[in-house]
Amino acid sequence: MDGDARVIVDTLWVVIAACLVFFMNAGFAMLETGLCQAKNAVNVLAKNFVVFAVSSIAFWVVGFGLMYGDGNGFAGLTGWFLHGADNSPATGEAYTGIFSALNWTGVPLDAKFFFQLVFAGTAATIVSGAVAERIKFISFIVFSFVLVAVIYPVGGHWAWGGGWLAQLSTPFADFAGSTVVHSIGGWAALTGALILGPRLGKYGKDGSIRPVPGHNMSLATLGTLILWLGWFGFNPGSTMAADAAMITKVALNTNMAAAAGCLLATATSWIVLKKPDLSMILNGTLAGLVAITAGCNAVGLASAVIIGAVAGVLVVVAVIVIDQKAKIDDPVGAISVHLVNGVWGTLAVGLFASEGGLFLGGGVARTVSQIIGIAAIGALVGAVSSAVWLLLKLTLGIRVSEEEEFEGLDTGEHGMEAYPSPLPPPFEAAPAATTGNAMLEAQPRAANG
Amino acid sequence: MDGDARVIVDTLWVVIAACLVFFMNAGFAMLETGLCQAKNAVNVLAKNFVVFAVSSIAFWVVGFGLMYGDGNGFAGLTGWFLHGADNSPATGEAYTGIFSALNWTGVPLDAKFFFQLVFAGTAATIVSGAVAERIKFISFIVFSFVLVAVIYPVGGHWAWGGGWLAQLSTPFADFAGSTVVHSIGGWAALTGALILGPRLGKYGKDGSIRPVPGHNMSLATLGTLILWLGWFGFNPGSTMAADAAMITKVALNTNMAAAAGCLLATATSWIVLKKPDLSMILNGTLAGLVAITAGCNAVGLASAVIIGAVAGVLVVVAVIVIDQKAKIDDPVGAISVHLVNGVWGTLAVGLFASEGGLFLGGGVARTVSQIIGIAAIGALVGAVSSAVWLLLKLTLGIRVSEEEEFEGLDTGEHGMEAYPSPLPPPFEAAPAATTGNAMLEAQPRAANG
Amino acid sequence: MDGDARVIVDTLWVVIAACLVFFMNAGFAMLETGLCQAKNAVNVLAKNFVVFAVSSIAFWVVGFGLMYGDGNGFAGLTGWFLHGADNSPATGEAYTGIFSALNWTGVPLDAKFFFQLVFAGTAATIVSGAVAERIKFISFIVFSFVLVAVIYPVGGHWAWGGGWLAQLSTPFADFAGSTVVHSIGGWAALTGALILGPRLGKYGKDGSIRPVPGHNMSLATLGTLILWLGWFGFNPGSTMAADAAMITKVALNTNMAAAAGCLLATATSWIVLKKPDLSMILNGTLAGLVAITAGCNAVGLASAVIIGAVAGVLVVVAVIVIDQKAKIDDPVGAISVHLVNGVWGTLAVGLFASEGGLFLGGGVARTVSQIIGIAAIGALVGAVSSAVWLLLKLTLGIRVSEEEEFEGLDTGEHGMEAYPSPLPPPFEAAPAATTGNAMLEAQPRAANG
Amino acid sequence: MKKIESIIRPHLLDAVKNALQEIGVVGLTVTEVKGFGRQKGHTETYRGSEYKIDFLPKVKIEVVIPEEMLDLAIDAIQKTARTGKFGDGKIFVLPVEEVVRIRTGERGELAL
Amino acid sequence: MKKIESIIRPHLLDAVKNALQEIGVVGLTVTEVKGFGRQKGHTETYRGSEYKIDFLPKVKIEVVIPEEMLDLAIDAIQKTARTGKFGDGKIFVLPVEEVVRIRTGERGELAL
Amino acid sequence: MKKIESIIRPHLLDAVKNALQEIGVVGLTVTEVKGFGRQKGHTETYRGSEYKIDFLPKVKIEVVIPEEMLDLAIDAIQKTARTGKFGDGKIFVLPVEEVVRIRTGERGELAL
Ligand SMILES: Nc1ncnc2c1ncn2[C@@H]1O[C@H](COP(=O)(O)OP(=O)(O)O)[C@@H](O)[C@H]1O
Ligand SMILES: Nc1ncnc2c1ncn2[C@@H]1O[C@H](COP(=O)(O)OP(=O)(O)O)[C@@H](O)[C@H]1O
Ligand SMILES: Nc1ncnc2c1ncn2[C@@H]1O[C@H](COP(=O)(O)OP(=O)(O)O)[C@@H](O)[C@H]1O
Repeated sequence: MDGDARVIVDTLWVVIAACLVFFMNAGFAMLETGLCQAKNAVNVLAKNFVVFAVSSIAFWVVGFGLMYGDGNGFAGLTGWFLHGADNSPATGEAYTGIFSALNWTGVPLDAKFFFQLVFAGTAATIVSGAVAERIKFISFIVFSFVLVAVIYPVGGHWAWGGGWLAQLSTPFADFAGSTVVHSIGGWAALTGALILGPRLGKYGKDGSIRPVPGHNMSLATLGTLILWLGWFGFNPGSTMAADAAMITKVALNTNMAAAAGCLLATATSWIVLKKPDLSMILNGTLAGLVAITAGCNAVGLASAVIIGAVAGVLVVVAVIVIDQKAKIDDPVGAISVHLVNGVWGTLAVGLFASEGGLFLGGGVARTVSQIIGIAAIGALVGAVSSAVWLLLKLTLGIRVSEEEEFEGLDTGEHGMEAYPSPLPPPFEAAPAATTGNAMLEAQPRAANG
Repeated sequence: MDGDARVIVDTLWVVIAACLVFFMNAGFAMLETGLCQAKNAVNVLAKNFVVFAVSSIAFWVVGFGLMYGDGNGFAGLTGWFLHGADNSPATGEAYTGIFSALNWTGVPLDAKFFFQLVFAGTAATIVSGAVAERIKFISFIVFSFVLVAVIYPVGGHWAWGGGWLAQLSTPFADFAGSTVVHSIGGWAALTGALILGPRLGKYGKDGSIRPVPGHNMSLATLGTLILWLGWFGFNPGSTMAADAAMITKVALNTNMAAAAGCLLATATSWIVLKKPDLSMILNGTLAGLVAITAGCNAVGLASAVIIGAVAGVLVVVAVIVIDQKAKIDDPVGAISVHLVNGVWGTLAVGLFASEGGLFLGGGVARTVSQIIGIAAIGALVGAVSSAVWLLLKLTLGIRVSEEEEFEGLDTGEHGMEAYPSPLPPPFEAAPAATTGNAMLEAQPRAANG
Repeated sequence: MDGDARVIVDTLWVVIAACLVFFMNAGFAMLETGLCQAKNAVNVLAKNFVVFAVSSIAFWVVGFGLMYGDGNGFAGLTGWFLHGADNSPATGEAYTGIFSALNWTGVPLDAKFFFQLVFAGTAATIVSGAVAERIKFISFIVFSFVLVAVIYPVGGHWAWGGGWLAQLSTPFADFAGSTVVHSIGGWAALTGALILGPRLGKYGKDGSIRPVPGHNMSLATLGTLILWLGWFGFNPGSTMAADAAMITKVALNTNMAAAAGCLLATATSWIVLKKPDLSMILNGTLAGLVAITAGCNAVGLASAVIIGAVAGVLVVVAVIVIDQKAKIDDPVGAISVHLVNGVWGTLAVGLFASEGGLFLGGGVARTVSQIIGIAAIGALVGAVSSAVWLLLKLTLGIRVSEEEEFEGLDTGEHGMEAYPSPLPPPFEAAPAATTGNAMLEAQPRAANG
Repeated sequence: MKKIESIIRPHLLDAVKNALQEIGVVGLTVTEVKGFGRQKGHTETYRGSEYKIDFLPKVKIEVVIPEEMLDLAIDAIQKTARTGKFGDGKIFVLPVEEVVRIRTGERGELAL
Repeated sequence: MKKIESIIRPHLLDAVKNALQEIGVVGLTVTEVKGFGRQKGHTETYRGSEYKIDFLPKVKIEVVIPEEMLDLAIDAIQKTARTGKFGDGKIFVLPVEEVVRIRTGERGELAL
Repeated sequence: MKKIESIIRPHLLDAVKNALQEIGVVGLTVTEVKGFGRQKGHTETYRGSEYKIDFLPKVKIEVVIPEEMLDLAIDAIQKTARTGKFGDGKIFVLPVEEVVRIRTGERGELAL
């Protein structure tokens, strides 16, 4: 296959995969909306929708440069607004430009940016679920901007941008982002949930825990199926090259881990909670997907099934522990899905990698590197995002008023409802009085077909 | 185009097509949920969701081997857990391995498995709709496992796995699975609906027929549009090769049959039922899609339009006859869409095939082979799936209790509701008593942004 | 890359892009349904669904020939039913056939048709939103047929089919259809909305304006995300060739214009209307997408951001002016999104094109050509579609009866409801009388699992 | 005239309506309500937390009738709405002082 | 004090409310109900089976007023809720023995 | 027997129910209603047009009790449903002439 053709098929694949990942925005929006209350639906939808627009600008202006621009081990320092020397799709030695960390993929710079952008957007979206139903719209927008402009790119630089984690003797391995995308999103979600505090009424003074059922399980299920689909762009697309064997291996690992996560979460919730809770089934599938993300290129099929299965159990336990023991209020389980299983999946590369995995006789080196990466990025994101949340709290404020939370953020933040009651009518009905059908003559009619 | 490039583009196409077919899970989930009652929505969603996870495991462990592993004319007998010799993407003579029935497609084994898996999942999903609103969740899971592990693969082996139907002098022709996928699913659905019996209250003792309107036509319509989209993976993808001319021919035939099915079902329901019933319009489109599936590669564009048009009429008639004359209760019309039109579409290959079609002067040979295939697979699936349903009935039980059916399977099977009423609140509201806003002090707050 | 390979990758890309554009049908259906009232949901869904089937037939029978068949500067005059000489995928000089206007893309004729068909379908769908909640179903179907069979193809011929606009000394430039698709749809929508008149009760005799809130913002948001996704087929696919650099440039321009449109509409509605109205945010994103459509191949990234940003402001202003000053009742904002921003986007090519753009020092030639194109196509579509609407008004009638509009078109046009109340039950409950559970014995049961 | 307010099981509404129609009732009004009473609610779970649903779906039938129909109507409801299990509901009788038919202005029993 | 319960067409609610406000009513309560009566329902079809919708959407207005306002109120409702077609609805008048305003504990007419 | 109809804030329903249960009430019926009154509604906007939401979500509790329980019940409701702000709602007391328990046919106070 000649170089020209190579570029073309690689680019096609990267663009198509990016579209699938982009579509995950719809998945997150439907999942989160479905698992929240109707009175906050407009707000949840607006957050999930606007966040990708914010991410697009933030990543263009500064994020991409910080992450992939040439710089030092801690951050990229060039490439703002996607400007600077670059002769993509040239690769390897032939590449001359300022984004050398991405010189391994032979696609145009625009393709690299677009693909990385949809990943950055995913990290930001994860936060949304954990802080839902109480956060101020403006503060969420600002936090998302900072996350995608600074926090995510710096963490990403360490692991993917040629930073110090990539330079460890046994480099930190996170193929498609269990840590870089999901844990970063998850840590930011955790700090947000902690600093915001729980929704009013969620935890009683007497220690009681009150479930707040999501208002639409159909949307939540649709959302999860869209996310599952999107993951076929997320993981196999991270090859950023049309490598037939690797793409299909990754796709299959991804699918089987999701299936295992789904079934084990079904079984676990059936056993532990007595009935199979659909929201747990959905979370279990996502947990399997998050967990396989780091190692989908590096583990065998049976290992993928095991990683997914563990994730399915883990997520059910995590949801219960986080909600009932830690009393951290996370309406959609974002922390359990993305942080807990992001960590698990990253660790699992160390344990199950066909080459160098602890359980496959490869010694502890890989596992140690994985733990270093998990801890370093956790510390980074935990610290910086806490600081940002606290700063926002002191300035704009991060939480809506109690009354607004009570009435629903839809009226408070947006002055509208997601499902307005058709009754009473928003417009004055024309008086009928004596004529009997005056009501139907309310306005001049241009036509009466 | 050199071999390497060939493998790459073929694989890209197969993976992308598989993603489209995978997405049909969302289509089926939304369609079926929309056409069922709100009180059973969680259960319908859970069935549709979990079924693909179950299929993934069942097809991996045994189904794929039974279907495509080397064996005899009746079943494959190798390849469990996808293990065994295989040098894919080598094709034809160059192929050495245990999955010779798939040696015609030059993609990695993982790609073959993934693509075939999403087809197997489709067959299983079809059953879900016909048995909805009364089946026990556990029994549906077990039946789905057996269907994808055994029934579908054996039938599939006969037609697609080099089995006896493929070895007829005029081989049985079913390009993308009107019979192999849709009729197999349809027969299993029919036996399930018969053995389960109708929903309580569906047919009065006095012979009256009671419609049970679906609870959300928006979701049903969305689901059908997703299915239509998915079919562009289902049919054109069945080339399992990036054959430009064939892919586009198939895509166009598929689309025009769907359009014709849609319009004729619209017209038929308008004339017969006096008004254009949206659920019939949706079913008509799906009927056109199912019907063109077998012959989408083999018929001309005008024939595709005719096949779809007939399907559009047929499905309206079938729904009415099955519901009102046969009194078989099929909440979503799965039998009319997938079985009746699966049969029609398979037959239509014999009638309309550009080469050898009866109506195009090709004699009866093709038609005879088609009838043999339809009957053989019908007999196989009818018998085995009846046996499985009856066995389940005797052991786990297949039907929820009358009280549970009455109250809704969501509370009974899952202990939750799809659209919980926000009132009365699930949590005790704090007493307001004399303070006036004590209600807002229900719990300690970590933050007050 | 050899010719064979070229055809294959080009075709794959065109087919995949066409699938993305096809999926926009789901996006439009959900957006429009969500922004209309529940009592008209079945009708809105049916319109959006059937319109693509109608378009498929209309474009096959006559539209494609009129648009791309060889003819004169005003219309194609060959190629009905896709019949006639054609040696695609041969290109340029090598091409011999009757569709010479499409000889620049090296894909099979079926691929050309399929891709162009999904565009034609989009134009027709745009109309649906503006005439919603009062138009007769049959008349909408007939209008859609005429639009796709005649109006759209003739306008399209002028710009894309080698017609006189393409032959201007500085040819009219509309890469992916800001004018050809969106403005044509928008003009037809405007004439329809004007001739139909507003919904009953929308404008009071006293000059009051009554908002009619959409019934489901979740669906509207989902629809918009699907549309955003579809646009990655719409614009980058309009290369009709797997041109790596161009595809990714176009994709990125498209995304950034959407993001800018989203954010500016958010800000504008926040400032002007005091709170960020989600329906405006959605419209703003679509406005950005429509506006970048004409010039996505021709402008730089910063220009794309500016074009989108202007669109985001423009659409909010347009919605308010059209609703409150012009008193044209457009339930979903189709005119503001597709017509106003279709015009803006087309003009913007003249202003911002890297080569020849007025603001980039290229003089006025391009801008003049753009204005000519906008005006010519506006005049054509405005005149013809007005004539068709008026003719329909005189014959079939275009507006449902006042009573039907009042009760909802779902019962009137379709005899069904989108979300039927589960109470009172549609079927007679069996009398319970004295036995206590007779109600559960209403019908013979084939099985009792 | 008297007003009967009866709380019944939702799925028996049609039966009750038919029974009332048979004894000559030509109009009635129905409301979806939630009832709390001796009939036990059920427990739902969501993401690991249980909660009790105390309020069960019921239907309230309101029908205003001439006094002489009262016993017949009570009888009709009781026969058709009874399953014998907890939660069958109640019949309340309230006095009504006046009735007006909006369409015609008729008053009293004529207006029913 | 008297309680007026009036069943009306949903789209006339605002008109009725305004009319009541004009004669001095400051509070009322509204419920979505389904009505069965002389007004014929309509037939819907679903997948080939027809079924009758007997119960039509109506709105019930409940308003408690001092006795002396009764005639005015009946009048106001009747004027604004009337279209002259079957299904305009009813006005029922019931006796009320006591009223308490929860906020203040006021009783009787003061509490209205 | 008396019937109490009380309009309250939705989120206080459980508190009120518990208070009534404590004084011995074993059954009651709840309806979602919309209330218009002194409490001001809010303004919503949609695509640039503002509109007022006059009718606020409220809950109506209906409970029939023996006469001797009346004061206790009024008290219980008033204590638990009160926030002191406009919109806390009302308690109406109406006479009830008869009660029948459908399940058993019991009448009068026995049927409560
Ligand atoms: N005192 C009451 N006042 C108003 N409604 C009541 C009263 N008691 C019961 N109800 C209504 O009647 C329904 C049935 O009552 P319940 O005590 O469960 O069973 P049963 O009527 O068989 O004794 C309740 O759900 C409630 O709606
Ligand atoms: N006897 C009744 N008791 C309670 N509600 C009634 C009664 N009769 C009629 N209604 C209510 O009044 C509505 C209108 O009554 P209907 O008989 O249809 O028309 P009209 O009031 O014009 O005679 C009905 O839908 C029903 O809700
Ligand atoms: N005269 C009345 N008749 C019936 N319902 C009333 C009446 N006045 C008030 N209500 C109901 O009580 C609710 C509270 O009344 P409102 O005037 O807002 O506050 P408050 O009770 O504090 O004076 C209203 O929303 C309405 O549902």
